[in-house]
Amino acid sequence: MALLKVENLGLSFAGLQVIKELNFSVEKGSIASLIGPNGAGKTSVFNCLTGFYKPNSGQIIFDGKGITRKRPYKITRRGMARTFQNLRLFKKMTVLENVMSGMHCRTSAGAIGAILRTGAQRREEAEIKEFCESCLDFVGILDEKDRTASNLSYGHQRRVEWARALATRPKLLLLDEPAAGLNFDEKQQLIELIKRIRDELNITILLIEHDMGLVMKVSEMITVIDYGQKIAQGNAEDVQNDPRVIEAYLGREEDEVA
Amino acid sequence: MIENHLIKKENQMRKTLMLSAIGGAVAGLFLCGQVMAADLKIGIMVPTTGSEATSGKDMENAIKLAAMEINDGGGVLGMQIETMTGDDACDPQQGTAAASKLVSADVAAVVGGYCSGATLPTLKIYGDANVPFVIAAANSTKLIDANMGNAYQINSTGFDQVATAVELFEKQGAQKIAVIHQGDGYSEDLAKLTRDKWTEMGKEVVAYEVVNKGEQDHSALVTRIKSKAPDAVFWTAYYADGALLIKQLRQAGYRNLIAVGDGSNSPKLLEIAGKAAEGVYCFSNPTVDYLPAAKDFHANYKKTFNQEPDAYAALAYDGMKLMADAINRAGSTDKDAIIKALGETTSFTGIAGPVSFTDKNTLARSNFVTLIAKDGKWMLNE
Amino acid sequence: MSIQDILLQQLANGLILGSFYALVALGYTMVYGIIKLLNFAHGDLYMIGAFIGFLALSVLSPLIGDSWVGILCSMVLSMIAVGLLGVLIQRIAYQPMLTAPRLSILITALAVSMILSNGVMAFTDGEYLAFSTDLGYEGLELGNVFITYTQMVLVGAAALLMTGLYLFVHRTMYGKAMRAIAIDQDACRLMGIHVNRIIALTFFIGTSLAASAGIMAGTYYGSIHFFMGFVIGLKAFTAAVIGGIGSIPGAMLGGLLLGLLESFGTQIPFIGTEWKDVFSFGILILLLVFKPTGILGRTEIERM
Amino acid sequence: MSGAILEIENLETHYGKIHALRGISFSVKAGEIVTLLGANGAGKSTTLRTISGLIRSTSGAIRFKGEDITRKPAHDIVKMGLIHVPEGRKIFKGMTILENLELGSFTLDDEEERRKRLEHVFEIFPVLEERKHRDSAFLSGGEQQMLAIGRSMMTDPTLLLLDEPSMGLAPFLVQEIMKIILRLNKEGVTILLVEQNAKVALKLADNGYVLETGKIVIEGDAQTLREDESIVKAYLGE
Amino acid sequence: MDRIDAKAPTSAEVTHPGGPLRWLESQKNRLIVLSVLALMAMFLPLISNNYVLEVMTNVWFYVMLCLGLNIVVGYAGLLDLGYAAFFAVGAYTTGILTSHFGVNFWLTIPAAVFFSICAGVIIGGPTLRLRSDYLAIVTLGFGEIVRIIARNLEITGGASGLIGIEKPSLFGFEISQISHFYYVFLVLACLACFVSYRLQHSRLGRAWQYVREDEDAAEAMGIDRVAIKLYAYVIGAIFGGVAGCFFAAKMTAISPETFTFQQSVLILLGVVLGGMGKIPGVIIGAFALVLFPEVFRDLGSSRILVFAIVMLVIMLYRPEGIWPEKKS
Repeated sequence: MALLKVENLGLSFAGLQVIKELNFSVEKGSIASLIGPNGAGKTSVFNCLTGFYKPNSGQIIFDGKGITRKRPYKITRRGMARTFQNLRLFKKMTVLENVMSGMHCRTSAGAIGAILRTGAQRREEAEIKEFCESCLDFVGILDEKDRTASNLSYGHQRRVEWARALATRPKLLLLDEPAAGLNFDEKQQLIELIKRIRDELNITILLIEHDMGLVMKVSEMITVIDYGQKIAQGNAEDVQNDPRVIEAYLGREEDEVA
Repeated sequence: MIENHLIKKENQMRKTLMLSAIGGAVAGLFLCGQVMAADLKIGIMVPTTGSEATSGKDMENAIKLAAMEINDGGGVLGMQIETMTGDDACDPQQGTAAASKLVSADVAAVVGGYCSGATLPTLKIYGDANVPFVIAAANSTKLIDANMGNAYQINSTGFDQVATAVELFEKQGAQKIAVIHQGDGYSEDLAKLTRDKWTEMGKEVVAYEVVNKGEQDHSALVTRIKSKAPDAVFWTAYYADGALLIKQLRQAGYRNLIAVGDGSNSPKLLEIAGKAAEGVYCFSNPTVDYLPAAKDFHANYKKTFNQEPDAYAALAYDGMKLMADAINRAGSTDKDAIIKALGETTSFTGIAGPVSFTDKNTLARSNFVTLIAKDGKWMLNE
Repeated sequence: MSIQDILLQQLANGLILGSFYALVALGYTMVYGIIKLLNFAHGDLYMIGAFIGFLALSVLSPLIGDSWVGILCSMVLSMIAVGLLGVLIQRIAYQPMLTAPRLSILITALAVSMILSNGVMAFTDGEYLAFSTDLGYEGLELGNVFITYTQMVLVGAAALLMTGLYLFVHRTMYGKAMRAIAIDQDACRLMGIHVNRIIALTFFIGTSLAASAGIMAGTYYGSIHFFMGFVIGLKAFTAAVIGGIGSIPGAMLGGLLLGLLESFGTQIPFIGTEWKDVFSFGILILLLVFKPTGILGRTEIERM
Repeated sequence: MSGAILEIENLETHYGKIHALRGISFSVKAGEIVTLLGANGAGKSTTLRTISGLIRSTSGAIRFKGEDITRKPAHDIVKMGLIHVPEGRKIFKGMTILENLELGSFTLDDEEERRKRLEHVFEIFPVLEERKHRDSAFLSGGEQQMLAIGRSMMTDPTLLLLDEPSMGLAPFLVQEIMKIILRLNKEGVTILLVEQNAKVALKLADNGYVLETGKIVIEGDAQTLREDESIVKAYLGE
Repeated sequence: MDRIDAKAPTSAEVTHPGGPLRWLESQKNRLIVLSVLALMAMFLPLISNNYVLEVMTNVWFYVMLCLGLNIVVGYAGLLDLGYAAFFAVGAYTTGILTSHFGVNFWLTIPAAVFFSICAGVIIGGPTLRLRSDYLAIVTLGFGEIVRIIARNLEITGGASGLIGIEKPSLFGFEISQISHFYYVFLVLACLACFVSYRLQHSRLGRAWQYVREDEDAAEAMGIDRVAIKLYAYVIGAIFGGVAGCFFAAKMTAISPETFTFQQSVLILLGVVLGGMGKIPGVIIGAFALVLFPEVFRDLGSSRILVFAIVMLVIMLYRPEGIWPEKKS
């Protein structure tokens, strides 16, 4: 069953067509990837999915319901969480507070509860804390929970973003270039983590990546786009041998530069 | 870790320093409130800062001059007067602070009151403390209702001014008039009273307008007024904006009567408006320029402060003199006695004329006069 | 006066008032466009311009008289002096704040505004000063619409200055660099543009335009005061936002529009002088709600 | 290192808390095309931005034409003939094409010279001349790239730093751009090219360096790199 | 965010001995200092004259206003240049209801809260999507609109405003002396601190901070930024409204002149000077706001000038405000 279905998606900015008639779907419980060279429109696709851009045409169906052009927070509440390509942490806040932001949409205490510090409110706070700590534990940085986010290493900051996304209790997790800026060891850990999220937490994953090696290792279904259009789809092997993909990544072999 | 620790300690120190600074400031306040004991302390409440500072300082000078003269003449009941100024900045909040400051300093009486808005909330404070208060300039009719019995207004009230104004308009044969105020308590009060009185007389107020303080361009308003063709235009607010309005009215070709209220009684109006001001009428409380009795005061003031006295100098001066007179008559600095003596005033004649009070503690006889601008000077309109 | 005449006269009034607003709004918009700062002190620089013009005129008038020549000379002097003051303020107060939180720099601008107005207040004892010039009331009567020669000269001067600015910004290298900095500072550095120098130039021009408006207002209305910059600063700010802050033609348009709104607002039944400010602020708010970038403002595409 | 027009020694740069460059050394000889390769976030753009003075390095030295420019402000470096065409083109959208090009010659006072250079740019990019009075925002990606390169040529560069000129361009346009780069090189401009499109870049270049997390991991002449299996692997996986 | 709140020192600080201020670092000793300060505040009316009380009452009043604006500016990061409008709404609600309709003072408070919420929603609803600079002008315009409405309407007493507002009484005891009001405003200020503190350290408080730091990331985490901003606006409005009620009762006379743009700026200064978002900082800001001009009254008309220069210097050297940042 497809958890996410994108049909005929189109997006243009100031006359520039960024995404053209894009179709793809993500099966429930799978790890899927969206790849393509720089500037191919991958992040724009993510921004359409999560509501930050309003697509000009097409439909996005998530968990059986249309979410096209819905506000981002509503989409998150429906169960789609994302990370950002350039880290978007709340830099001056602690790691735990960062992760707690994810729980916001799953909790309800308001101003009155906060002022009176009612029993329900205190219980909820405790629950939030406990769950967020478990998220931090899951990504392996529980020890850092009281540090200010901006003081963490780059790799750990990425993990905070992950934990934060997990705290929204998503059905589908969108990862925007999770391997960017990571070294070899960190990439290996990343692959592991992605698999654990799917296997242990039952969360479907769609990632955008540049690093083909990583993508090939984790994904079950790969969609390749270039110039906002789908150019190939399939498993790692299919995609790797697709001449159009090779061309997009390495440049055309046969062309001679004068 | 050590670095963190040091930073924290530094923070700690800063915070402690800051707390001490606040403590110091509060302590400073205490010192401010305590003033050295004097023989007879009289409070002056006027705006010495803010937009009305010029007039306020002028009044302060006049009161101080009166006090100096009294002291030179042997003082009051053998005591020397020491003045203490509370700045109301023409702002209600600052006014209450100023009044509390004076009351806390245990003044025997207060003279002053320029802006009606700022004076209004202080009446309660002086009333609670039972401090005799001679209001020299502020004259909004609202002051009458808020008066707790201890305050006396020696400036004629809005009612008196309106009577003077209406009399002039009638005499000049006006049927349709335009009234313009500036959106503050004083000028709106005057404008409303004029409007009500004029319509009561069965005549027409064709325009009742407001000018926002600080705006310079009144051309739109001028066009509107001109289109209503009034026989007279009455500006009830202050001179600075009034001058601009007069200039622009004349520039746009309005040729009928223009009159301004006592807030506009200033040579500055003539200076700014230039020849446009020729023939403009002004209703005025007594000012030194044409008061025969004020000659000495005028000379003294100029000598002492090296400047010309402004519109309210004479009344402020009278206010101080009246207060001294009342204390002399009361024979003591007992507040009730002074208040009683003030109320019984009949024989006091200041440079602005004789003073006695109605049962509402306002001046019994209007001292409003009509001035006219001639050759760049205010003259008595005969 | 017939309704038609009244409306025509109000149109003229609105355009005259609007050209003052536009002149001051230009400085707001230029500074905002280039460093994204709402320079609250701009209205006060208008006021300082009037005061320096006053000083210059009182010094110059014995030499060259206080008619048009004298006014023109003191206007130029005042524009240069205030322009330099603007650059000084930018260097001392704004330059170090460019990396600070946005709110802090706004507060800094408020502080500068208070320093300027209260400084002049302390200096002049809060007095209104009267310009000695009297430019007369002669004018042209076009039907029932009356416009004085002075008004015509002032509007002409404002138009001239605005045209000059437009040509400067579009025809000279420095003007082009100014616009380019507003778009992308890094790219400008890579073109060999000394960004800080151009920013200083922008401040110079923006504030000297305000100063020119200040001295024109001083001679036209006849009096100056330490507080005179507040209301016009507020209005010019509004005008700049209506036109689309950051856009130079927008500021001109916004200024004229606000002038017209106010003068017609005065005339419209149930609005009148009492409600005209509510009317223009109300329109401002509505405009922003439905077109948040102002009339000529550009929408920016944000990148994730 | 005689003949080197640009020398980088042990360059380290921090981007906030991120240690973006961890000691990079390389050099570019006059007349060469040198390419920097690497994945996203490897530090290629940071290297260029540090060289052109947009960001300050933490340590290390940059020498251009033998002069130390490590602490020189960007606008002074431009005057020496070192021009950086940034990633994403950074053309001045909202201004016309002509204005964009004119700004490229901001440092020039000579009107005559400016006209000559303009003619030269229009000769290489006729498409720009056709539309010179149009708003540059409405150009297509390829045309924007041409404008960016054209703008840099208005400065009469000795050394051109090009950051991903092929990004987001259709293949035929990539070829077009590469031809232009070669042509500039033949006209005597030394080129330091950052590319993601490794094949294309290595075809053009004389020498190449591969960056990974702020360090140079592979270096060599383009021929060798082209045949290096590990490069292909790095880009396409196993 | 500042955890080192005067009210609740965290345990983190307790563990660092040494230094000349060593004893201040223990929670117990800091509590002692605080208690002494609290006692001083409580017994001030017994040892001081009316002037000091008047000024200190004003301090507590501004503490409440500044804390209210701090929720909007400091917590949610929205620039509001028309905060005096909310303060006006409260003051006029009390003024009109007590003087025209004879409503008991205490009953006007819920009414004021209601109208403040309405005002907050009316202005915040459509405008909170705007960029922050535009929000500044919109709030400024709103502030002016409220002032002009108050000036023009008959029911608000026009330009002269309302006089003779009834003094409140509590269980038959009339609150009329300045010392009474001192305690009323002290309690209000403490309440404002308490509510601010509780809000700051709650789910809502965190949400404000998320939105302030990065709107997009917050939205991606499922936070409805418009609703969250509106929440801040409305709560800030309630603070202002309630402060306005008591202001009206204390002054017994209110007029539009109190609710000008300058008043809004003054309150904003209090928030920023001390350090926005930090409760102790805001309190210090309010102190500075009221005490500085009083203490330097002798400077006469140039004291505002000096105040402004001090403000500029503080901004240049400590753009985050006087109160130190938390370091971690």
